[in-house]
Amino acid sequence: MNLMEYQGKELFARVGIAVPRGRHCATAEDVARFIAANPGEWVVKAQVLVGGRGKAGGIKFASTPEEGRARANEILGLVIKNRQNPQGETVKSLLVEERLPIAKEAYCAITVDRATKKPAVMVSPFGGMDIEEVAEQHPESIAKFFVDTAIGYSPFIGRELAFTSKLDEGYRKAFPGVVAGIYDLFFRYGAKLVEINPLVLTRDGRVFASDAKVELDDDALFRNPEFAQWQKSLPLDEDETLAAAAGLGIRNFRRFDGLVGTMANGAGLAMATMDAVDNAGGKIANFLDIGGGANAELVRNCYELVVNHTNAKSFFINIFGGITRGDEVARGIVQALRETTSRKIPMVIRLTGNNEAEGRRILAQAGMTPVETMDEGAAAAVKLAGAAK
Amino acid sequence: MNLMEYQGKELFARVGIAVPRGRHCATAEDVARFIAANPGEWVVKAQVLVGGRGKAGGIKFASTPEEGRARANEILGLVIKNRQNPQGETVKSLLVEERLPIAKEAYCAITVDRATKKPAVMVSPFGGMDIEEVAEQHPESIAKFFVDTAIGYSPFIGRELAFTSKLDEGYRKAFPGVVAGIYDLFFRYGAKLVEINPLVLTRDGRVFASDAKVELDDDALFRNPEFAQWQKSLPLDEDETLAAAAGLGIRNFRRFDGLVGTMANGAGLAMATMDAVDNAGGKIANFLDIGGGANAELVRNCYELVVNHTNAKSFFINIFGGITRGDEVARGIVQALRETTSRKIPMVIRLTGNNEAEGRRILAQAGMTPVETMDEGAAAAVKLAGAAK
Amino acid sequence: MSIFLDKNSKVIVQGITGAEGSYHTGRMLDYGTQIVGGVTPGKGGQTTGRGLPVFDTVKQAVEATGATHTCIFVPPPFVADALFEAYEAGIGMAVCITEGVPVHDVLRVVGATAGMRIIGPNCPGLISPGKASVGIMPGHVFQEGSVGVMSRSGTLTYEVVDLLTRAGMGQSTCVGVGGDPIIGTTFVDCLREFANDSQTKALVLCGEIGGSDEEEAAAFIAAHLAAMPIVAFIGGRNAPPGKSLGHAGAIISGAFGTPQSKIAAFQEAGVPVADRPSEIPRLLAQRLRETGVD
Amino acid sequence: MSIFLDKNSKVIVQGITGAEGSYHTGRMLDYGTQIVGGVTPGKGGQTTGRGLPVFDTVKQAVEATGATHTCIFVPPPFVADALFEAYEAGIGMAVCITEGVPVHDVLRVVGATAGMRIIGPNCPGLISPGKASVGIMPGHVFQEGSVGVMSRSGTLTYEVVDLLTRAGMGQSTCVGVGGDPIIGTTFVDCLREFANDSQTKALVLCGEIGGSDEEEAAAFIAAHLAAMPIVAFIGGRNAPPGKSLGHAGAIISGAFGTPQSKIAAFQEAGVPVADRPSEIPRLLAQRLRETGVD
Repeated sequence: MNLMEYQGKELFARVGIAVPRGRHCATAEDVARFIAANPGEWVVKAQVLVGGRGKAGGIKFASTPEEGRARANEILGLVIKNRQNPQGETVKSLLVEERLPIAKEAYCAITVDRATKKPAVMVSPFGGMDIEEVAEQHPESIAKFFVDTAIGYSPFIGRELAFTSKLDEGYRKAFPGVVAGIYDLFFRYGAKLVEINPLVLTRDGRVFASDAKVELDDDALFRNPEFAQWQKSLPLDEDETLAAAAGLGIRNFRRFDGLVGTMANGAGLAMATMDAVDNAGGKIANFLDIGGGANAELVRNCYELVVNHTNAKSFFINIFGGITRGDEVARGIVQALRETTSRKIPMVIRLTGNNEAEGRRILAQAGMTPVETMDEGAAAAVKLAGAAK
Repeated sequence: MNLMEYQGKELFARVGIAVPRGRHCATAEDVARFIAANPGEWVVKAQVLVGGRGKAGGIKFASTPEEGRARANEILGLVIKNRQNPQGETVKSLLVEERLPIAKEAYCAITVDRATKKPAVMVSPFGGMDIEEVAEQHPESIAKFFVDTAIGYSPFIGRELAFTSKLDEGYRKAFPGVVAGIYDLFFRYGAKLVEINPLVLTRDGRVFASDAKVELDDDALFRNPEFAQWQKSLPLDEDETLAAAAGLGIRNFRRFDGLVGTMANGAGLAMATMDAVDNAGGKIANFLDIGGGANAELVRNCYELVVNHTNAKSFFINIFGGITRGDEVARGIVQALRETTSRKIPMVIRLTGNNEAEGRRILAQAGMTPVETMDEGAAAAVKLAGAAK
Repeated sequence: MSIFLDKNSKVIVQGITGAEGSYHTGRMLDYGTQIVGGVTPGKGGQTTGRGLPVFDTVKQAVEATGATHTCIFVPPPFVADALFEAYEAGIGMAVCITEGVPVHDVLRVVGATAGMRIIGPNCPGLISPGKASVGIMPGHVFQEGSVGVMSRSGTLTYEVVDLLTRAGMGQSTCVGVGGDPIIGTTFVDCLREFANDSQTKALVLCGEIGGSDEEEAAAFIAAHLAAMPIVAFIGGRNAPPGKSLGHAGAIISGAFGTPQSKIAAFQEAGVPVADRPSEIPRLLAQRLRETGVD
Repeated sequence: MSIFLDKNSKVIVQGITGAEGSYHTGRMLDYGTQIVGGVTPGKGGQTTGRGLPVFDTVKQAVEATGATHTCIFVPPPFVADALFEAYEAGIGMAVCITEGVPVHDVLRVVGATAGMRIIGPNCPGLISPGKASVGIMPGHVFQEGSVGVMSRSGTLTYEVVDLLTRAGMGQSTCVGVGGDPIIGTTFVDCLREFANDSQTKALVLCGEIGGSDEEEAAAFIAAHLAAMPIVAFIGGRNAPPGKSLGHAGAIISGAFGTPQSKIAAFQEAGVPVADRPSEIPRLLAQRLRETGVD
């Protein structure tokens, strides 16, 4: 789960990372009222998950309640898009925040590193810009530390990162506390990424997290029931909403513009199934990973999801039983076809692995014959969709 | 720092260990008022650090405000003694606590184990009695687990201890949480010992810490400034009070009934110095470890402490310079003799090790000649005290 | 031989009385695996439907059975505890099937259990065909032989193995390393073991987009396994790009993770990359002929 | 040889610019120790009065000097951090002089720094006479020779060594293990090293009341060092009993800790126990004659 800036900053405050004074506002009136009560220089920031809001006009300054109202009205309702999210995201709320007298901007983040199997902390004195650009242009400026979890965070880590990355001296006193904070947040709230970009050093020597990017581990949300409320308030795109409604993980379903519907168990097999349709000269209508241990009801939901919400003209179901049992899937398919009131499209079923025999018996009883291989199934589905490239 | 039961239980509550409902009361009137407002069956318990209060009449039952007042008046002002504290401790406050319907009593503790260099958790189904007796009579009943601090507490530890010690099944659900709590307390507040004896299982299946023994690490108190207040409220015996006033650790000074005053740097040397006086046929007036890195002012305070507050007729000062520099000690001795208005007693000084030459020069200038060896010094001091056995 | 698992491995199942645990215990037994018991706290002393003893703690199970391996089916919140318990009881190999384990739990466990090998979590397990299976792999598609297989995906592994078996290429050991961000045993860890295994003459590696495991495996192969016939496959070349807020992950791993980067790394290491699973047997046969192993 | 420390040991000082650190660095240099630099964060690039380079981090110090040992003089709240930093920088031996370190910090450090030897905390350090000294021991009382010395007390060590030196019995290495409840290196850890040291022909062990280090050392000697001439001393036989609330400590260590228990354990292991420090040289000479080492 990705958090909005204002949510990330709430967590920052809890772990002792200084954030600018501010208020989360849902309306332009809230913004005006807040500025009226707190005279000063303010920044009005669009609260969206999509990146690049600054260039898209989602960040503006205001010194008076009137300016605040005007800027808020300009930003609220904006649709902010980027390459990763071409549909875009509508701005529904704002963060009004103290405008900082910036002296320096740095970068600081923690994430997981698969290779070392450790949390990795990264620091660069080049903040306020895209870290991928920094990595290209100033690779030597990025200091990394892979934390031994048996030790945990210890202040020398912050010192070493500050010295190695040649962070401005003004940061040095506060910096170990900032790294302590993101490490604490990372474990306490189960984050997969915590990124502060920029970490601002003000002209009067204070250090603030001026932005907050936090990705929480969905698998760890059960430990913090308070996040359920946040989760509900976060924008899901259409595919994610459909996936959730069907009982799938929000990343288990995505639509494309082809005509061959697909469903497989396991992300690897689902991706290979897409590749197989592509290899057979077809175009997929969707990616759908039904996951492990799927039961008949979920299979039926997935059938309806593909049939009712994609352009699919044929449906290739590719199941290799492991923890997902072949008989359960077969039962789900038969039940789906029997119970559904949705349109019916031609199906190609490939079913093998654990409980394959029982699964095939159930399909045979219902008058369906599965194919033998994935390539064969993909070719048949492409043909049935009448959708050769 | 040893905590009173009510203080230990406050920490228990913070780490999620269930404790009986209750109130800490300073007067019999408080007790009566509390019981009047909370009708029921209550236990009135003396709050002292010394063990064995039950046998000494420090724990009584009360069902009415009048009984509460009467029992409180009986207990307040009692002097409770044991072998370790023959002076005894006067009861100054009480804990009034819900009387539990006890089904079973168990024992549970955590401490540090020098041999494995790990925290050690101990559990026995024999609770409410002296654990040393249990160790003698039912050694097989005591289960121990040495915790890998790189892992920390994990619930299997509680399960394993419960199964190994054959704890009553009624404890099993709550027990891993109790061990989690004492482990958390141990690290969070820097305890050297946390002991729950008894851990009560009530007839209706609840589990409570019915007593609390907590020893905090004095070296870790700086991390929890709130404890400074508690520390002030704890009873110090006379020796501890004198030591603290002189600027020594409260365990660095203790009086005995002999006539040879002693002072040395380092606990090991101070103990060896006592042994040397004993070997020379004398009896020591005190134990005094001046610690490492002692400065001239502390030396003077220690001189006055021994001269004014013990029966010493001679004074053996035994310094082997390491982190304590010989010249500093010599300066302190000379200054003490010059400035003090206290009585003067014959001194034997042994000064060697780091900065020995400079130290001897300072003593020589002041007309003092140090002895060469510890045995020699002890013999001279015993002779000067005129106190051969 | 085979790696990680053989006929002599004594296996316990943590969570043996749960639905998944009990079902797959039966399948493992059917495959011939030496399952010696299971653990479910509070059910110690019971016997499973298949006649296996149930213990309250892993320690008791190890003391009673001499277990060397554990297979973990407990729900996600209890996985870290189960792994720590196995570690403290002296288990040498833990296969963790459970999906949905918090990544921080895995970080903590991996960082504090040096000496115990962990496969997974979120993996199908481990099989040394003809000897033993620990996990949930469908045994009947496997056949004993000399090809080592490692894969990040469960079902894709079965797909690939099925093709190998149909092509007459049996397997020494197949390892499903797992799909989570942090796993106990990576491709490189597997390669180190396969390199020293006398039974393994060739390797198939099924990677995926994302992360840098494949690039690191390619570098290891170039340095230490240049003579071994190896074929790779990269799943997800048509997968949608993930939505992510920050880019720290890509920077940490040196901007790896694209299919292009992975394919290039393998080709540089002399490892042919199959376009689709069904090409793997043919490419491997070709490499075996080229290197004279076959 | 000698144990833990010799002429080739390259030593840095953490906290080198503090009062204690700078004073004792001078004394260590005077003794001939190869001090190669020091660490004080924020003072990197400076040079000490004795011409040593100061670094901001231990990592920089190790990279620049090849340091193998560190001597820690930082104040108690910063000791755990200093030890972790030394460990991560690849230091193999850390001598921690600081007194008053929270026992939990030591537990955490010892539990997570396998492979780095820690002496102390709250110890006088380590000296291999004629070669090098790390810590605060008064060098002039030591003399090179073949007696290994280990002690829980600082000043008592000097006392005992002074007596040995006066009796013509030089020392191979003297280790002040430290007086805290948890220490990095116990008597048994020292005995393991002394057992394999060619220079060490005899041992003196200065124990104290409390804990069970002496009992464990006696058991180790009985099992592995029966042929070595060894003399023990137990300090504090006339010490007052400690006030303690609970008794868990005594139970954990099996109710050890009394002087009687320690003396009995040594006598059972064939180790004579001196009544007073001044007896040690005579008893050791006797054991050397008896065992034919001398």
